[in-house]
Amino acid sequence: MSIIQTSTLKPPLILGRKTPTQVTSDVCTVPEKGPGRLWLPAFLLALSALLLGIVAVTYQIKVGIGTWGLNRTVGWAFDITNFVFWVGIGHAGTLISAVLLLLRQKWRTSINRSAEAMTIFAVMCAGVFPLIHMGRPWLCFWVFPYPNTRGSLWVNFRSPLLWDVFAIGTYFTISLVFWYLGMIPDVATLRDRAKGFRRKLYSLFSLGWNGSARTWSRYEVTCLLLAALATPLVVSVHSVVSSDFATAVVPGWHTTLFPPYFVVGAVFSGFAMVLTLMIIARKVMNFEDYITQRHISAMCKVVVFTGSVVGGAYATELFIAWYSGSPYEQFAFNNRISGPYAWAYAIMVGCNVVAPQLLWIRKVRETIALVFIISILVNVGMWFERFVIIVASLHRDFLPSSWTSYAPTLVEIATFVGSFGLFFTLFLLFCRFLPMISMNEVKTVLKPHEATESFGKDTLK
Amino acid sequence: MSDEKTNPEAKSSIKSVYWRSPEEKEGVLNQDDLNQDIQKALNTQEQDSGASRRSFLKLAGFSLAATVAGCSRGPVMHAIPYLVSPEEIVPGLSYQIATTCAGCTAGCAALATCRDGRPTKLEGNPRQSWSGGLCAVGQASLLPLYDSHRFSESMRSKKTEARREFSAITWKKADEEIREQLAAIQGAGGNIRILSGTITSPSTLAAIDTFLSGFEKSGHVMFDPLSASSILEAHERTHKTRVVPHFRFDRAKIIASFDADFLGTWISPVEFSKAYAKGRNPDSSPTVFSKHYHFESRMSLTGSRSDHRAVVAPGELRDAIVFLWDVISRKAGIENTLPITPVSNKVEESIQSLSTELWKHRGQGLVISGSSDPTLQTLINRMNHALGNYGKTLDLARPSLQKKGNDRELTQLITDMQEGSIDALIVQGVNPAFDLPPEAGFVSALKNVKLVIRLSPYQDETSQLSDYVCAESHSLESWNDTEAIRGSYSLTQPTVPPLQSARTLRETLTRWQGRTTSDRDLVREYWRREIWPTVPMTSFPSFESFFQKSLHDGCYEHEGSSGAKAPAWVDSDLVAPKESVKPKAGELGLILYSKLAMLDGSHAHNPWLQELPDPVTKVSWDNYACLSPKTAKAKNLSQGDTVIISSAGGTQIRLPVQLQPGQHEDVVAVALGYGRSGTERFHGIGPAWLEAKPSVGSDGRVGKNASVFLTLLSGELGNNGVSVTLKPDGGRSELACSQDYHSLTVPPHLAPKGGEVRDAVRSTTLSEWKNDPDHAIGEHHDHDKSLWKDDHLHPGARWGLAVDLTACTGCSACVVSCQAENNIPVVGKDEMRRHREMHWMRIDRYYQGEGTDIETVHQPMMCQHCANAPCETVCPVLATVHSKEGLNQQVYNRCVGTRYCANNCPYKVRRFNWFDYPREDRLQNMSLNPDVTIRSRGVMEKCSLCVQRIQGAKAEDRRNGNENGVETIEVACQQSCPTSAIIFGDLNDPESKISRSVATKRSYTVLPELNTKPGVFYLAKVSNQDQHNDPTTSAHPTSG
Amino acid sequence: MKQRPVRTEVGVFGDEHTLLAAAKDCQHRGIDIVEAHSPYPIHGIDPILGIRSSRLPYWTLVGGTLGLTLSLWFQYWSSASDYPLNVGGKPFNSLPAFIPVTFEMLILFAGLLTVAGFLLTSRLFPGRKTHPIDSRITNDRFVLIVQRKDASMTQGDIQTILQHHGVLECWSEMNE
Amino acid sequence: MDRMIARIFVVCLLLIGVVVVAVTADFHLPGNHAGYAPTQPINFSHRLHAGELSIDCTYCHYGARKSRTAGIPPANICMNCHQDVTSSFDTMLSEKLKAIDEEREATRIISPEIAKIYRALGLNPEGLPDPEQDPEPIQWTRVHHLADFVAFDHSVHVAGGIACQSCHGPVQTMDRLRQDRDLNMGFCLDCHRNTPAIASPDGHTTHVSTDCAACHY
Repeated sequence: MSIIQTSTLKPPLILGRKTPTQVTSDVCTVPEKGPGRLWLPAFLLALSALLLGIVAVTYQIKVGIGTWGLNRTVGWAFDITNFVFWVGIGHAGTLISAVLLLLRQKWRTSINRSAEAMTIFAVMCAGVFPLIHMGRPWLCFWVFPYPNTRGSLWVNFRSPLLWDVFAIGTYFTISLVFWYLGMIPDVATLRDRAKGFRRKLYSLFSLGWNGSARTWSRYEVTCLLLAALATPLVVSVHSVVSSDFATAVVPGWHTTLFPPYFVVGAVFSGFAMVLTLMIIARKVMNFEDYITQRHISAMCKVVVFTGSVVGGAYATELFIAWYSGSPYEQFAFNNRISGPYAWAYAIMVGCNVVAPQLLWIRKVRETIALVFIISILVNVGMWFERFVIIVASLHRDFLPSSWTSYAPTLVEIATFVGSFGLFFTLFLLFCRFLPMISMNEVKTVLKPHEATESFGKDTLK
Repeated sequence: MSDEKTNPEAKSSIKSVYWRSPEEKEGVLNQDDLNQDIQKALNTQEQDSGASRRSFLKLAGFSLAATVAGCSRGPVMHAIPYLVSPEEIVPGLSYQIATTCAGCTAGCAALATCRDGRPTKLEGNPRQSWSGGLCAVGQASLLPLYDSHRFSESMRSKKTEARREFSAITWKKADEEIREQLAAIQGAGGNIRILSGTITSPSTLAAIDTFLSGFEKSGHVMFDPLSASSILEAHERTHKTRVVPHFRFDRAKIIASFDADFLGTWISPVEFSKAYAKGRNPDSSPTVFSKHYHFESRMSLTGSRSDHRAVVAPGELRDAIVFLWDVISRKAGIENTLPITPVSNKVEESIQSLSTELWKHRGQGLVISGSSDPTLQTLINRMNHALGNYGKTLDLARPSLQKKGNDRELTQLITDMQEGSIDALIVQGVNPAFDLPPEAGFVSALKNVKLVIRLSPYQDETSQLSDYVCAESHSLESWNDTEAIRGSYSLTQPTVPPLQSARTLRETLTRWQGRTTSDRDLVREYWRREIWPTVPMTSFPSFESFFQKSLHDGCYEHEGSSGAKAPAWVDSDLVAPKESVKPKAGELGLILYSKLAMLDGSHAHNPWLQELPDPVTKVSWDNYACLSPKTAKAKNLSQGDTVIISSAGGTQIRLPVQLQPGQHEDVVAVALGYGRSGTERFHGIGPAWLEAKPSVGSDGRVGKNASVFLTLLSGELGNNGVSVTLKPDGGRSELACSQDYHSLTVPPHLAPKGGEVRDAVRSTTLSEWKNDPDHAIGEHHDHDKSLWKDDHLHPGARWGLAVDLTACTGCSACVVSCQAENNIPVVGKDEMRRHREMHWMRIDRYYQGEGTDIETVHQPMMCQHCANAPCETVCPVLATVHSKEGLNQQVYNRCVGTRYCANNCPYKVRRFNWFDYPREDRLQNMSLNPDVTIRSRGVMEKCSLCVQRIQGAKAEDRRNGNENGVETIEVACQQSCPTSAIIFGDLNDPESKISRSVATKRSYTVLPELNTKPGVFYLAKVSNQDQHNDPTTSAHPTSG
Repeated sequence: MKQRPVRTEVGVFGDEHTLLAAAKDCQHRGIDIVEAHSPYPIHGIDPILGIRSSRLPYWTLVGGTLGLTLSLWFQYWSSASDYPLNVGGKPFNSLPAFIPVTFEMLILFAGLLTVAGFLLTSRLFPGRKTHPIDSRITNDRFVLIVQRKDASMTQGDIQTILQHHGVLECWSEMNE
Repeated sequence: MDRMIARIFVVCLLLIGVVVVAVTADFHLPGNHAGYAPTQPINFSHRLHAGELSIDCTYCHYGARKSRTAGIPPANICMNCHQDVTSSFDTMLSEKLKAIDEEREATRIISPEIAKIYRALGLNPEGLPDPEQDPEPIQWTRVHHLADFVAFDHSVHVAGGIACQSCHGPVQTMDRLRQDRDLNMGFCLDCHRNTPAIASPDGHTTHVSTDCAACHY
């Protein structure tokens, strides 16, 4: 991933000639003294969205899945669309912290913490959907293979949905551990600055971190190992998610292309989400010096690259459908493009393939507002990609007698809004109470010569 | 019981006791409280059902009453065994009682499967030679037995200024009062009439005669809302006998039907379907395969099944019949004096080809018509006579007694009533205030009748205008007999003690004569008096044994024609059929028809039938204005837009539009039997939630009453010929259509190059099939390639199903049968509209062709029980796996409801419980089959191949120590099928019927390219067409 | 294991370069480098402190192997041996279908065991007491702890060396 | 370090303790009703009838031979014996002896429990219908109950020669009926798995099914 050109004229990663002391005080201000004025209204907004979602989900669980707009033909729609959407969002976090760590991309340091937080919250949002989409969510524990009195009836390891359980479970666990591990030194910083109860609390979570060289040495090895594990994990997770569709017989789902297509799409949407969040966060949290234009540009490049790959995947899908000679496949894609859900397909292509192409232009990359709009568009487009894959494939499958259409109900829309509420509530709480920028890592890249040096060294290797 | 002390000894012997309620923990169950609880439970039941507590207890036998009192481990359950067990009932064991279906006047013999003293399923009785299977209406007629909206006892009304007020009175009181009033009429030499539908029960007819003979002036008028009066009238003219001939479709080689929907609603559909299928067997040698010409303006089920369908303009039907008569008379050398009106080219072609065929197969043809014009029917008789069909395909020696209605007498009765010369009117069965148009004047004439007595199970339009309303019992709780075909009797006996205090007409009339003979004795005495003497002496030693045998078998048929002679042809003058009304320019011809499930509307209270998608339109819970797509397009209307239909007389109704391919452009077709009072009960039948909509229309009823457009011209109840205008009113009323897309041809703009036709239904013509059976139905896929080695052996049986699409008429009897057998809930109109129907079985209906030249196929679709089931692989919790006997099992209690299986099912046959679906009427829970689990919310379900029947048969084998029972298993859909289109059996047994069916070259599986290896096979449809419609050039009538 | 109390010298630096220089100097002079504390990892200190290459990858290997074998065995055992069920006509031992879960379990076990290994070998756990050498260690201070090897060197000598490298503060401590 | 090890040790000990307590205490998973023995309206003793008197189970529970449900015997089955046997043998004997002594007809002594059957059937002590007394069904408390989604057929098992005790436990020793086994799916499967084929009385073997649809439909 040679996005960063080797140039000695690169601007420094962190602006404002920060010292470690300044970094500490900048980052710790928010957890210690509280956030800016915008935080509370934002939090209340997120919380009300979350409450709306909770009401919707409670109602749905009490009354039945029938409160969703699904029918005998379209058995999944908003639920699994949201699930895949959120899992995809999550992927950027892991990618930034793990893959870029392995690739020794130092620019990741100021965004990896929040990107990882985003991963965890996104996976939490994602995890809600497979749970509530069950007809009997109170029996969700049946998907785990535990010894039982039913003659020990286990689970079906052939079901991609079960693979999902393990993949998402592992992904969440490893991401959480990785995130927490990365935060231990910073929590220790907070601890050492705090008094009273807060100190006790931070003490508990900093596990007695003392910054000794031996610990740092093992810590770095652990991080590298985890990164090395998380990288194939992140690829496997979305591959497994894509297997939900790829292993099914539904035309439009049954595609070997899906695993790489989904992974790239996930990275694409994840980076777009990171961009959206960072652009807001740097403004709201006054982190312009830490999350700089250079970061945004770098991420824009990832977006335009992955967006183009996604575009390629769309084209490949069409080609294979035509080349396969299978009338069902051909119909499924014709129907996607010009059937009743053509509008969704148009949004998908417009937002995912066309809009990011603007990012080839440096001017666009450097206009924060434009980048922000494009990142939002990509998020919208990627949501619609999953919607198109799920609903536009399901609604017209093999037997024309079963063809139907789908429209969401209020409950579904509220649940969808609620998932954003959950995400932003958690994210805002994270911004408020935890160090949003990885202080210990940023401190290593403060000096401009170090940053460029290591870039040159690493990328040339 | 209440002062019971615990036995300390008993307690000490218990090692570890735990308790389910604090009372139990105390060691003393307060029996008083308990009794009260049960009492309460029973009282609730009593309120629901109106049945007395004692009768409930008797009925319940071994029932469970659960009392919940602060449970720690779930409710304490109580078991109440019989005090004295009846000898013939073993709790939990099912038994069958022979009875007769009372769903319509056809009178098919039926078997009621009962358990613990209550019937749970109705099935056809194979002992009756001419029937077999049971139609949708028959299957569903079980449910009203448990309808708590049925009348109990009687009511007296008090006329006030605005309306009548009803107050309940006991039978005793009602009998007293009515007897008194009748005596007064008798004394004054008053005029009394009984108005009823067709009564096929000889004992009831005898009771009516006896009753009426006590009056000086009296009469019994029968009329059928779905009238066949013109046929009776015509035969009175041509054969001097007022009967409907027994149509023998099985003997006919050429069937010409002029708008007679004989497979759907006409006279005796089950019988006709069975005979029709018998006459069309592509595997027979020599080939027995009739050719079916159908002339109609709308699209009927029968028309959709015909080999040659000609669409006639409204009013053209008469011209077509006259034209045919002209051609045939010429061939027969009879002089035709009737003027011929030219018909359209297409119709002319059809008539020419039909006449040639009819003439070629003289004596093997059958010409029928659904027309209400007696002169036209007379012409039909003339044709049949000229072709020598009488005595061959039309049996007058043993005619059908299934329709006896006389429209002329009805008109006369109304006139008499208007003149005030009728003193008392007893109305039973039919609902004339609803069935007859206002112009008939029945309602206004009723005011001039001093005493109106209504016998009915429900409050309806007529009972609301009556002085006394007496509860009429359901056929499953009463005695009756039936003579549907002359010489073919069947008996009805109670399968359950009366749930309501209701009586039959026979018993009621007898009571009013002052006699208290029980209903059973009335029937028995009639049989001893009238039928026993006709039974050959050698057959039975005594009447007792004869009656017992008939009761056991459910039916008794005279051997042969037993000397009955057919009435001879009586020559008469050729009368020109009256000119039919043709729609004025810019107007449409209105055709009123009846839907297969709703018939005349007498089943409007039955939610199963309301929810059954019409086999042609696939719409449930509504009637609608059927328009041809072309007309709709011209008027800029789409499906669900509401229009106001108004006639010149100012009558109008507002209905949603239904696009009906294959219908004539100048026609609007509307179903009768809707908008009946009482359907208000279905307002909230579906699940209640945020966006739920009621199952009834804005006026609170299901559909609109179209009988307002019926005509009673010159004494015949006419169902078409009214010219109407159609005006869109800008509104919309979403129809609950279970199928959105109606063709196997995918929309051309979405199809791969060259178009695409899916081959779910394979069809061929008879000639192709006979010439080249190997290729007639298309490519056969090779099933033997698999990446996996086959781990799974089927050492015992491997169950499968075969569906013969040649035999299937799409009548949907199987759908309701499956619903009754498998406790499938009713979900209501809104859920149906949202495509969340729960029927395990559906009938896919596809159109091919363009304009009015439409070919229709019906394909029953249910779980295919794939050996490589895509649904099984994806279930995370192993809730659906394969059995060793080849069943795709769905384990409800393991299902967590991910719906992944349904998504991955290529046949989309899985049904999800989106909500809890409680019954609108709690008492109807009594109809539940105790062998099948009630599925809870959030659980997937689907066709189980009636595994409960398989298991039941195996259990019986094991009890009896033999292995023959499993060979006689009939699954519910198979049992109900009048045409035996569904075959169930063991695929491992090469001798089984299914194995032999599957081995034929007509056999194929749906979507074989997916290698799902279904256990359900289809036998391709063979039609007797001259040429096959090329399906690649076809229209897309209503692409969703 | 009781240790004799040892006197150590603690020097607080402002950045890692000065600390590294001081440490190199001390090592050169035969002073034992006991430990260094820093807000972020100091590259180049490992050889001075004598930190050998980590054995944590072995934890990972063990975890991964365990995850792989256990999950693969369990899937085979539960699907083909303990309760074999015919699922969609697939063989009881549907090995290819077991791979995804096997892989996820491999990662999970490997990851958790790695982190467990790190926490155990570094003795990090909730409630562990930290020695308050300098509360700014986690902020912007770099602490070097050295120990005299031979008696010839005095406390003052060491402090001089440290001061030579720009130590901000230094003191002696008795360590148990 | 030592303290840490000590702590881990204590935690482990606690965990083991919880497990031990859970196992030894009468711990039931939800839905497991083993040991349930409610009081019944009549203190009927299976020990006496099935044990001491060796009455065949299916004499009273005749449904077990023919039907899916074994059924609770209707009161008229009780009356087959209790028409004459109205109280314990000793009581009847001593009354008879006393009657002989006192040279009178022996009176029918009906034990309080048996009197309940008479009352339920609406009979007077002479065993004749009592016009004063309406028959009143006996409301037994159900002991064994399988979930509604389990289709268990008694007749098949009885025909297969499975002893009632295999599932119901030593009923012939119980005064008050108690659910002996947990009757969960594992219990059923144990038998179904380990009994590959049962020889029917007429010689041919019957395969015991472990298909889901053998019980769930």
